[in-house]
Amino acid sequence: MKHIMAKMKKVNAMHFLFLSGTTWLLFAFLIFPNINLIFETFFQDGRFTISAIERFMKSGRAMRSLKNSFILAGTLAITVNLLGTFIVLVSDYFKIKGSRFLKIGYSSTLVYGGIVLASGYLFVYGSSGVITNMLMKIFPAMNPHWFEGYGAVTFVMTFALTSFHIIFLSDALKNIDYQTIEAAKSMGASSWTILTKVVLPVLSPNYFAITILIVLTGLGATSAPLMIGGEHFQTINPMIIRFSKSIASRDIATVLSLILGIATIFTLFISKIIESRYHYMSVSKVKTTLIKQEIKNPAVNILLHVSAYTIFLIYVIPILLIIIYSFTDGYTIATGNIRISSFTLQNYTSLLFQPSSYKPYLTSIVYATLAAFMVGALILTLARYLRSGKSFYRSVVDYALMTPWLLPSTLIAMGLIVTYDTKRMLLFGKVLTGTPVMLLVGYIIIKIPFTLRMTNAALYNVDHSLEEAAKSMGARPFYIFRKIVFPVIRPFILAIFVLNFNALLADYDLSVLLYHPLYEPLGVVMKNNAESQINPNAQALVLVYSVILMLISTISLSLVYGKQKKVL
Amino acid sequence: MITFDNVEIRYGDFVAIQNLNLIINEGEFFTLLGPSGCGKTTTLRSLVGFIKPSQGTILIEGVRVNDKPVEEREIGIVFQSYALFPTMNVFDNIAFGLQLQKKSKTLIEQMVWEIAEKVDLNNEQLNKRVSELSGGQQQRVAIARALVMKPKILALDEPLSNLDANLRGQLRMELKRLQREFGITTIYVTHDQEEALTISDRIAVFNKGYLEQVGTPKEIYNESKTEFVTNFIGDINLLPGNLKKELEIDIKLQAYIRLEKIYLEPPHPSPERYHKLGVVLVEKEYYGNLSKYTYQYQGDLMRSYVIDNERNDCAIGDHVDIYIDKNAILTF
Amino acid sequence: MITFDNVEIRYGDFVAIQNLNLIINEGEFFTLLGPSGCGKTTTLRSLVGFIKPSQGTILIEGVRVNDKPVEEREIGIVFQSYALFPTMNVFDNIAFGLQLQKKSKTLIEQMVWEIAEKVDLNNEQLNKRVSELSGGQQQRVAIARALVMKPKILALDEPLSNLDANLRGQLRMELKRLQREFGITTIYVTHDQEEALTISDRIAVFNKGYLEQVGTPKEIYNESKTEFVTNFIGDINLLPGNLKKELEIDIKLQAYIRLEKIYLEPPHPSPERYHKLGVVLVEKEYYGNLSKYTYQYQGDLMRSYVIDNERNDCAIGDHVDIYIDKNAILTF
Amino acid sequence: QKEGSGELVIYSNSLTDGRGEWVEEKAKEAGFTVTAVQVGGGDLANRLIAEKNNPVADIVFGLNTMGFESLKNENVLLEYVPEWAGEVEEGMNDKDGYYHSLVKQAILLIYSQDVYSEATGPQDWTDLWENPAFHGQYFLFSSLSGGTTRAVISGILVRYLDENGELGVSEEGWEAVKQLYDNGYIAKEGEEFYALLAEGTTPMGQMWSSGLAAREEQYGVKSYYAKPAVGVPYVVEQIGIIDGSSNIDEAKKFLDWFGSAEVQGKWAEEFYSLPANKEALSFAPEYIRAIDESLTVQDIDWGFVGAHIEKWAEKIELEIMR
Ligand SMILES: Nc1ncnc2c1ncn2[C@@H]1O[C@H](COP(=O)(O)OP(=O)(O)OP(=O)(O)O)[C@@H](O)[C@H]1O
Ligand SMILES: Nc1ncnc2c1ncn2[C@@H]1O[C@H](COP(=O)(O)OP(=O)(O)OP(=O)(O)O)[C@@H](O)[C@H]1O
Ligand SMILES: [Fe+3]
Ligand SMILES: [Mg+2]
Ligand SMILES: [Mg+2]
Repeated sequence: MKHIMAKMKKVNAMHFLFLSGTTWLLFAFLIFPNINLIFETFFQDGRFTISAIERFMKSGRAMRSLKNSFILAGTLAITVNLLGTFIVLVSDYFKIKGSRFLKIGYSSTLVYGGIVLASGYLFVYGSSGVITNMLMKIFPAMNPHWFEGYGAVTFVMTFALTSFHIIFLSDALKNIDYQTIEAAKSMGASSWTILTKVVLPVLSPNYFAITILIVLTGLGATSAPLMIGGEHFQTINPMIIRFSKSIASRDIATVLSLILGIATIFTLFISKIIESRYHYMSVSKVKTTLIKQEIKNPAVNILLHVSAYTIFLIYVIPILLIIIYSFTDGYTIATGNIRISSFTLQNYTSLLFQPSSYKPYLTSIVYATLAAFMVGALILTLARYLRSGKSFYRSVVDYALMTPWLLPSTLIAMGLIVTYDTKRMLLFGKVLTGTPVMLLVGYIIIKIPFTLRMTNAALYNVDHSLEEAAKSMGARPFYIFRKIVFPVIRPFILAIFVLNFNALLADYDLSVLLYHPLYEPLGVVMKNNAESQINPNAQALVLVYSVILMLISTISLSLVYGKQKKVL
Repeated sequence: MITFDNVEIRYGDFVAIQNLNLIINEGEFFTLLGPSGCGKTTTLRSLVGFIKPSQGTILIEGVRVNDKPVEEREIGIVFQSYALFPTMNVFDNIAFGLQLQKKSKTLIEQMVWEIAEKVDLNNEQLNKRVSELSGGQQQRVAIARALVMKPKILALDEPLSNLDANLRGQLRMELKRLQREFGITTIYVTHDQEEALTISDRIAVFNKGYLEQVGTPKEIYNESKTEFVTNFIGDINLLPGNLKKELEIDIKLQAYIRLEKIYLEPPHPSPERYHKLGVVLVEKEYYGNLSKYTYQYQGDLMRSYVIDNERNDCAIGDHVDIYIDKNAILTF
Repeated sequence: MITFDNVEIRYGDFVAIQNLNLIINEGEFFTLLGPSGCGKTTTLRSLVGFIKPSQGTILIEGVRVNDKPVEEREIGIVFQSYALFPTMNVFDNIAFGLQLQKKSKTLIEQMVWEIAEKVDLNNEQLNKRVSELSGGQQQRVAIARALVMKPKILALDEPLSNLDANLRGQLRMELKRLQREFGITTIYVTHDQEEALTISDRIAVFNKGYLEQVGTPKEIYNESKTEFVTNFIGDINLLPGNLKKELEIDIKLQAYIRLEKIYLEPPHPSPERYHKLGVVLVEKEYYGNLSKYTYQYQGDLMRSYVIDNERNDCAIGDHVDIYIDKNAILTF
Repeated sequence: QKEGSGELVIYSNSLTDGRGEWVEEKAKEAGFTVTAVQVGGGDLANRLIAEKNNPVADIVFGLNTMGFESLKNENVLLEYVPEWAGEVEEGMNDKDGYYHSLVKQAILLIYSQDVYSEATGPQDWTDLWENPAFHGQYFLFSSLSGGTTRAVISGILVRYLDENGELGVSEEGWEAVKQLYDNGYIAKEGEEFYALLAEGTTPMGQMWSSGLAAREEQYGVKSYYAKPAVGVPYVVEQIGIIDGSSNIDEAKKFLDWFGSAEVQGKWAEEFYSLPANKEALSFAPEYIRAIDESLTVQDIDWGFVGAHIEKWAEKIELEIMR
């Protein structure tokens, strides 16, 4: 009897330790540093002020940009889901010739994004882009700046954001009980009915998670509107980033950022309500694996093939052009006139054969790997805890984990520096500012909300009864996790890891404030090179860096997914 | 009419069904019977169109259907693992096929209620999610979902395995009624020999991918063609060597007798047909309506069925006489 | 010893189990029986710890376990829906629990092979993925996975529902052997009355969330305490009004007699106990080892079991005499 | 970690293109141990301010006067007048001795020789909006985060200082800036001014003096620059010591060495810059000196500008730009 009591005590102690550990982590790294900053916004010189709100309300430009951000987010929630669903169905659900090849093209957005992606599309559709030049030959009266504004931004971002679908839906599809499809078929259901009534509803939790991420990314759109939006379609995030770097205007950045953050959390809240209504539990005994569906109607089949390959081209041409242009000089890149003489290896040689050039790569790879791994592990633990039941504390934790979405990364970095530049009890008297750990902490923090949402989506795919079975055999939570849960969610978790890794690899905004002088990360080096005052080939260097980053990302992806294939 | 002509079915390298030749008549209640893993489900799935035979032809009403898509075969199916739609409630699961046929809403409701009543699901349960049902309730939803469509051919894969005897009896009657009333050809998979014998017009017994015997229940039971079938259908005694000698049966043959062909009470009509044997009662197994008695005969065990035991007032350890029906001995 | 003390279990507003008081003794083979949806699985799951009772206490060996985590209860369980691990092959599924106990690799292999043989899974099947098994094979994996652990308490939820009679018999014996050899307390859920009667030390019959009766198989069968139990266990005749008058039974009572308590052959020991009735044979239902005869008596139907029918050479339409055991009439 | 170690950490936004390595190497030769850390313009000040309670850096250089003004206001800097302070041109060093000048840069309004002659091109920034022919023809950045842009704006706004005006600028001044933005071509991110200049899309725009030559060569285009009567704004890159440095003595020695005419001369020679140290001026490349000599310095109170530029930028970005 005694040892049972002891065991109980141990369990309780562990539980207590876990809870207090979580509370401490949340408070020390998410709430305390950030709340300070938010307070400062509204309490200047000890007095409550809404000057920031007034200043921003007065600005037509800011209001318009804010509105555009919401419009964009709303539009993308629809368009990205449509396109994303299409490419996933083409590559993993329907029998399409060459679907594996197509999928590689569709997955290209996993390895590049942001400015580079937008430039890629401009190489195709911009005023001196390939397509534009072709069209101009046919319609000389055409406006070369036709690819601009709301439509263009939506187009580019729609293609850019489908990576969520590639990651989540493809693997979630594999978790469908194939016999339900067979059942529907035997009742005479058409492919379309099966898709809409049987398959997609099962994926609804995944759709909710993806949609939140789309809305969030749409609200936070930066590069595409800046480069393609033109005068009439600017969004709010560039302004936030810009103002967060200015001492005098930081309060406005905070306010704007809070608006976006609250909108995001509101979306989350709404979707949680809807989600709970659509919540379902698997009832299949042992799932049988999905078999690719043939399309019976030849016309539809041809149409599907044609659109699949057209979309494939839209995906890959920008990336090809980026690779091509990375071998040309800055003049060619800026003007789009490729001549034989444009080509040069100098961009690569100057970057790759610099004596110290490998160190930033190493630094960033180490930081990104560590951070992606740690945030993944931390969030997995927390996400499992959050899903293990319902309680007030859990909701608090859930929403507290969202705080990094409330502030731009510059301000998060500032909050961290200011908080941990003195010895604080909260950190057991350690000073973080100026240490190499600081950047790691920062990386982990900014990746928390994203990782949590993605991980939650992944956990939907685990059948609860399997955990019960393992428990009944005496398996401890961690063992269950390792042996039962993780194998099911592994593809998702690895994908999240890679996405985080890739994003952190080239991070600039946070890195520049937090990095240790001796360990300069890649993003900072890239930006420095790109902002060279005297080297007019700086533009080319950006492309070269991007190509190298794509290469690293591709390698990390294929490492991760290559292993994957053998397991499943 | 359904014809399997020289059909072979494979999962990768594994041959699940070999050289299957089988004809199922229109309107027949046809049962596939066999031990677990023998290929019953596989046969059913090939008929419905979920797996393609690697060899041979499947014909429905004389038309080759090997390449005919599932949705055009119009076969209702109850899956062994139910395959219910997890995102729909019970009502919608059952109504799914009807909605596909664009039936009116009121008609659908009426049809669903009707069938739900037949499978003993009430209104409250119709509104639950399928994950909120008990195992047997889920199975009944699967049955209802297939029956409500009144298909020409009905394929049922162990549809009653999770239901109690009363409900099973009730649903068996319902299945028979449907089959008779609408001339539905029913292909029924079951692991339950008794059920197969009661309900079927004809039975096909499978073993390890091979078809062992096809026939009416009585043929299968009383005229088992192979040793496997003999053993598989109902309980049976393997005659011990001594007894074989006594009965002048070739010692090299395997000789069997069914439990119910051994009698405790002396037979009246034709005593010469019965062989009397002095044995010791060693065990009584209780089955409710009947008991299984085990006797010892010169070191070997023999068993028989006895209906209720109050009238047979012998106790364990008693020396009793049993009577073996010589005509009922099967040899292989 | 397992005690349910005034237990109530709810799913949201729905009360699945009401006011359950039940004691299961150590080493007992205890069966939960009842119609589909009556709460058998729910009771089992509350014992294992997957659901918490909304009221009352569950005790294992005198210790309240309501809040004890599942993994510490050391109860082996076979799920009605198997809950096999899809990412592992069959071997790993079975070995899962052993690996948890950090047994040596060779020992694990040996134990898995041993149990696999018992449930009739061969080496090839051990290396398959669970989705590549037939329904019955999957069920056997689920059984093997629980048995291999030799837990103190074993909870089995319709573990044999997809298996054929021979295999079922074989596994029942194995379960009994384990229970006896290791004193495993076995809680067994089944929908199969016959199985329950054969295998159990005691049976609890549930109906709509209520416990109707607990007792040994014989008590349950022969001394059914409620009308529900009477009807649920085995087939039964409701005595028609005319016959009740004839037998001088209060006409307001419901009177039942089991099918096997009606005899076709005249009884010898105590004739005064039997009531002779002239009836017409109207139907013979074939069950293999026995048949069910239906007779007409003054417009009402009565049924009885007859072992094998060659000796009872009456045909449908014949007038026959049947003998009713008056001592076996149950009234409510 | 470097408590009195003698190792210096230098933050600068001006260490690209080999400058960082150059500084480290030359300093080593002179007996210093130096880590040079490049941090982009806007972020450098932020980082320093954030770190001020526990500074990592000992020395900062490269930010212009506006930047150093805000560092000074945030109490980041330590007062120290280096030996060479007197050799710097009048009015560039901090009057209070917190920072001192290294390199100066003229901020030019340039226009393409393909489109304009010196006579037809703009003579001053004001021409851009006052002459309708120039409307839509000049290149502007969409953000006011860059030092060059800020210098241009300051150069315009200081002509309209008014104590009673909003943020110290008269109504008229704000109107002028509004005119500037209303009639210019506001660039999208990623657009290269020189590419547009070469194409003729926007043949006018801002440029800093030492960047001119390389770009003209790269894009094969020649341009003139305007020589306004009021002069052109000069941005001056400064140097200072961080308050709280644990190597103050070493830092002071470094400052004396780095700003000296000899080192600044070599720097100018190597990196085509215009030294603020008059005695080093002769080392600067010929063409830059020629530009410098042809221009007058616009009289700007950088202390005042430094105190207001953030607010000005905010107002322009929020209210004036469309
Ligand atoms: N998750 C749930 N939510 C709501 N009701 C439920 C849930 N699970 C079961 N029920 C209901 O509780 C009752 C008892 O269910 P339980 O699974 O215990 O039945 P059972 O006796 O095991 O039946 P079966 O023999 O069909 O498996 C059923 O009426 C069922 O509909
Ligand atoms: N997807 C598969 N891949 C490989 N082998 C399979 C697959 N499905 C079934 N099998 C094998 O084929 C054989 C026949 O399977 P089938 O499902 O037809 O059996 P069954 O007669 O329905 O058995 P049960 O009564 O247990 O359901 C089994 O040995 C099984 O292991
Ligand atoms: Fe103990
Ligand atoms: Mg099967
Ligand atoms: Mg159940």
